[in-house]
Amino acid sequence: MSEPVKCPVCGKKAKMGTAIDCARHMFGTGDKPHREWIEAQGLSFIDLMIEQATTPGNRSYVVLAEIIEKVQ
Amino acid sequence: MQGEGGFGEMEKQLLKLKVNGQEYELYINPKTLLVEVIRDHIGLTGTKRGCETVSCGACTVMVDDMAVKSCAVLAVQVEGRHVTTVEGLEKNGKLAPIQKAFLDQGAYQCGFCTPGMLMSCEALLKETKTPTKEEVREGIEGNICRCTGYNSIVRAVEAVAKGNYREG
Amino acid sequence: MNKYSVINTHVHNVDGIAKVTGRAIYTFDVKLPGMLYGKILRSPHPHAKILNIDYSKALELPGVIGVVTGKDTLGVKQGIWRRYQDLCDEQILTVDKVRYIGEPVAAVAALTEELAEKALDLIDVQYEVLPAVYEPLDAIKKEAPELHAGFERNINVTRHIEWGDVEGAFEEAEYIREDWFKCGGQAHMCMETRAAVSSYTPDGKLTVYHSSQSPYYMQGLLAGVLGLKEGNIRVISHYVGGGFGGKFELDAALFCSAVLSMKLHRPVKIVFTREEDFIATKRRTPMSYYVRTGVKKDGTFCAREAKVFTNGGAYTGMGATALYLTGFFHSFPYRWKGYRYDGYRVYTNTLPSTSMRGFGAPQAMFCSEQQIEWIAADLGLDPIEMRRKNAHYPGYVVPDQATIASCGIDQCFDVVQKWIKEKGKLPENRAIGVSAAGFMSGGIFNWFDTPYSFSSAVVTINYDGTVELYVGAQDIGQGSNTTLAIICAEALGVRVEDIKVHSGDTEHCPADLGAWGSRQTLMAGNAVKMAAEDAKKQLLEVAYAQSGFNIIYDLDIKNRWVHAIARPERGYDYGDLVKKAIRGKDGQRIIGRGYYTPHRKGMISPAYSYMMQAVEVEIDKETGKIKLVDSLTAHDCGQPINRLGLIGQLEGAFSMAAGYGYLEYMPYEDGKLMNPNLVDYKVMRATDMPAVPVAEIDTYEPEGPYGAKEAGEGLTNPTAAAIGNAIFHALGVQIKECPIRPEMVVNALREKEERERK
Amino acid sequence: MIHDFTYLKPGSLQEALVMLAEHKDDCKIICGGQSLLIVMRQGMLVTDYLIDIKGLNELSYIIYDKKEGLKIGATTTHRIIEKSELVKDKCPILVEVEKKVASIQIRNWGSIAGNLAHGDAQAGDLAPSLIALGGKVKLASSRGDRVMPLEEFYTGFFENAMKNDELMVEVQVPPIRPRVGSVYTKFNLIGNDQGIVGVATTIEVGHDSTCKDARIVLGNSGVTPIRAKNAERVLMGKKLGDQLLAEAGEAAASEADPVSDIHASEEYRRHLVRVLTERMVGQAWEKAICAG
Repeated sequence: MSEPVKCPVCGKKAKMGTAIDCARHMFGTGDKPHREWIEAQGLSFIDLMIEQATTPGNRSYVVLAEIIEKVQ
Repeated sequence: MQGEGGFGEMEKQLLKLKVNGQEYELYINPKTLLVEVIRDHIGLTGTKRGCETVSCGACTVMVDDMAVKSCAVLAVQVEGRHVTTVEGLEKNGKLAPIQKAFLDQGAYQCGFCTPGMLMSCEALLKETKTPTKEEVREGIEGNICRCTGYNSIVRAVEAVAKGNYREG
Repeated sequence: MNKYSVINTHVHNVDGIAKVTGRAIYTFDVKLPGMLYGKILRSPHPHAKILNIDYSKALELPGVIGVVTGKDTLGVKQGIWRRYQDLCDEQILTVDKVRYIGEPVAAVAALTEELAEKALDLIDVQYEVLPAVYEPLDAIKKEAPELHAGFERNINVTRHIEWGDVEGAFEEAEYIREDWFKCGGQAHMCMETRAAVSSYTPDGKLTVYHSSQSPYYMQGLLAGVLGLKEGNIRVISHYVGGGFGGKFELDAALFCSAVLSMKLHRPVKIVFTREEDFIATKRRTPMSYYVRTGVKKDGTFCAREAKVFTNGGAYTGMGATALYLTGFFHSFPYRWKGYRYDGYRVYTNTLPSTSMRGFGAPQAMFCSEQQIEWIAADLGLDPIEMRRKNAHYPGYVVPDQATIASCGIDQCFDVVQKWIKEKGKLPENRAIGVSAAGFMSGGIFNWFDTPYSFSSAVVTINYDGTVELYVGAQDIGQGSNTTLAIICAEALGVRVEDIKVHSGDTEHCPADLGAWGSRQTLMAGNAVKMAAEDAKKQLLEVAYAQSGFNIIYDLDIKNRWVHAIARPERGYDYGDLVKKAIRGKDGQRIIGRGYYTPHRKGMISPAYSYMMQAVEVEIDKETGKIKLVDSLTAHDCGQPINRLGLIGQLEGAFSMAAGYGYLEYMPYEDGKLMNPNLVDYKVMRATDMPAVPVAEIDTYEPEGPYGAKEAGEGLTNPTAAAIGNAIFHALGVQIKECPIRPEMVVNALREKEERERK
Repeated sequence: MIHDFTYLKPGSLQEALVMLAEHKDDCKIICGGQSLLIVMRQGMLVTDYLIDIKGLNELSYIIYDKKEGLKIGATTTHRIIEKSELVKDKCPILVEVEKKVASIQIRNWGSIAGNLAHGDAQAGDLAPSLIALGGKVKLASSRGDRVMPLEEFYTGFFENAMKNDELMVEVQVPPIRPRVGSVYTKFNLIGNDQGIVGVATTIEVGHDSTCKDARIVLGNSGVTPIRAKNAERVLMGKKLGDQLLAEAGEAAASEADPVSDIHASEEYRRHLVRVLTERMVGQAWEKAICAG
């Protein structure tokens, strides 16, 4: 079991340790710093959120998770 | 409309009516509704109002022992008639059978529809001593209750019809 | 033999006499000397800028005393989610912009209601009409108009719940089903419309009479918007003509009457018409649900994913809580290896949505319990046994959310199965539908940010043995005063008629969050029990001191009889003990204090009620007409406190929940509600109600007073789904929208026949 | 809010007609007012004079004439008709229909003429039912009286054949012949609520049980009550049968001219007219045979 993933913005340890869980945390918090970090990765926070909301499955979270993995 | 301030050009006219056995003489604008005379002029606030479309029955009173919706009657039309409101059910401090039955059956919750509901039940029982379940439900169909789901009210009327309660 | 002398016995409501004799004074009935009557001018536009308001002509009308607009207010954006400033988004008397048809723009006070109404026509408002949007899925589009600055794509709040490895659990599933549902709004339709009388006096104090579910909240919210101290505001709500979740936010009747009274220094009364109550108070939250559920062939639940959009209307209100609770209760009352909920509340130019009896759960159950029924049919499994296999049990932990102490759902299944079996074969136009549900017993949320304990109570005992019980809990017809009197009488060892309940007045009653979230029986109940026991202890100290009993003996008071528990026959009258105790305290009255705030009880609630309901429905296949014939509800609310009150709550919840299932429909056209009256908005009448018997399941909730849990609100949750399931079994059609109207049934049946022809 | 008006209370029909002649352009008649007061409160109806005939007991009567049948005075309340032994004996269907009118409170105070003369009577229960029974109304004015079939009374949306100085004083229901059956039903969502559509039917059969005469009247299916004459024609001279009922239902559905509103689409209303017509024709026919 590797180190639990930490939120690149607030450093919060992901609940179940995974990057996908951390991505959920970032959307769930959704405040300015978290939004800005996501935008800084060249993604649109709102577009990802709306895709997550309107399409079955988890794609948006996976996309963000991959980026989070990289920066750990 | 609430408030009977001395405004409005319309000349007022004399109305004589009996409410709960008491004679009243009032000067009113002819467009005044019976419920307005009862609540705002005479000051018997037991009778309620819940809509503007003669739908809810909260304003139900008895005119000559008939249940009517007092928001759908011009006060001038009951000239000389006898009106009974919820306040007229109890006799020298003793509850009427239907009031006792409402207590025993928990046939009210917020209580706002209760005065009108009681008058519909009382009028029904005056007309039909032992109504069937269907007759009871039809008897209160014109009264909306948002709290009880009506069944406890039906039980209360049936209990009175069974003779479980005596006057006084 | 009842181990209690008062609890679960037949008692009259403590306010019964007042209510059956017409003596009860509601806000609607209040009349103060010199009182003026107020009316509110409302926006005809769903979305517009206010350029100018000219009310000079209105003031010229004889008998018109004053007019106020947003400019007369502090312009505070308020909301009940006080902890979260950005969710405080409603000005009530708007200053610059209107966001729904019916939003208040000005208020008039005059000598009569009629004059105030005439004056409204003389107020000239110039609007710049803005583009409007009415549906969540339109409101999140790039090109949609923005309702509130800073809320990108009009997304107001999002809520996310997840536990377990959802994707993994879906992979384990052998059968996956997905459905899209649409749940409508619903009007609270309290018989007493929103009403308030405000009286501001030169000493800087404001007294308001208000038809309220939480006088304490009103006190706090008013203080915030009027710039007064909470302590200088007195809120009185002695009798309230219904609430159902619609009367614990600041409403325009209260706010506008207060602003007018502060400007004019006279009492001002505002009563909403029924139409105003329909178009300009809040409503049950309309929701669209996407639900994907994965199960094993043997019916074992694996995973569920739900994506939900709620139509928030123009403002936040209590909608954020409804958004969370619908997501949580959508998992109820089952165990999921993986569960994911993504909820989005979207602003639109419609009437704001908020809490209503069930608080998001009736929508959740309409979707969940129908889909579960269909899955059982798809797999050829017994729907009740499949539910049983996956249901909660005592001690079950909902990951990161809740710990279930008491849970009688399994016995509920037994009772309903037996009832259905005894019914035998039904005529072919009839069928029975079932639905399970659960609900919280008091929300552990403090978005209001109260510094006080959630519930408090004070008990004082007079020299003659009568008891004054002071509670901040609010009786809105659900009978909380009676329930609390019963708990007090039981704890103290006296009778209900010895108790006088003082409530609905912030000047004399301790702070309490009020009547919402099914909290009062458990939270206020615990506070009352604690206060009564505190007072009783003070009495028993005296009893012990003069009993001369061996210290191993325990004394108690039951039914006004002070006695040794081991020797019940040896005792004396409670009244005598009270006299001695007061004398012994140098004449001080006996005063007991109690309070309750949940700690370490999870995210949602200290306890949960459970139920399963079966509804027998008769359907006219040709017209689609739906008739409810019979029903049974198996119900676990822990230890029942007030037998009569419990039956009333069940029957009442049924009529409201059935209305949501097949009658109560709120159609909008261009942001305008099309049926804002009781002719076109249909509520159940006496002739439409079936028998609604209840089978109480005997459980004991350790966190509840005497083992009690909530019993009034959760019962609104199962009915709409049960009706839908009955229609499914009668006709084989799956209707994914509520309310289920006859025309929908006929169309669904036609589509089914066409499918079968192909 | 109700606008101010001058209240006039005639002591006799004579006096009422004089008042009506005098104020014909700016007055309204009130009897029970169960519908009128709603529109007045909504401010949709404003009048200078309100003539109250509620107290005219000379217009509160129910009599039966062997030739002309039932005669019911204008101010007779629904409740009096509903409970009348005479009506029960001579025209039992009218009792059944009255029981379907709104709620007891409204039937206690509302009058038959008020119901028939009100703007949207086509949406009510009595107009279609009485037309199906061949009912007539007597209109009086200071110029004299006239009697017309109720069928011709309704001329358009909220319009009727009454001149502005006329008063509806009597409702007449011709004697019911042997081998005639009459029925009425409405489709609604709750209790005694107004019908989303209603269908009234009278069938007369010959000794051979074939249809000799038929009247099918549709309520709330157009701006006035609608006689479904094509549907009636379908039945003439035929014997009762499922196929025939279906044809009659289809015909009635196509004769209906309903609106779409929040309660039902136009298409659904037509569907309901078809279903209810089939049912009512069948029931009326059975009744007629039994009445033979």
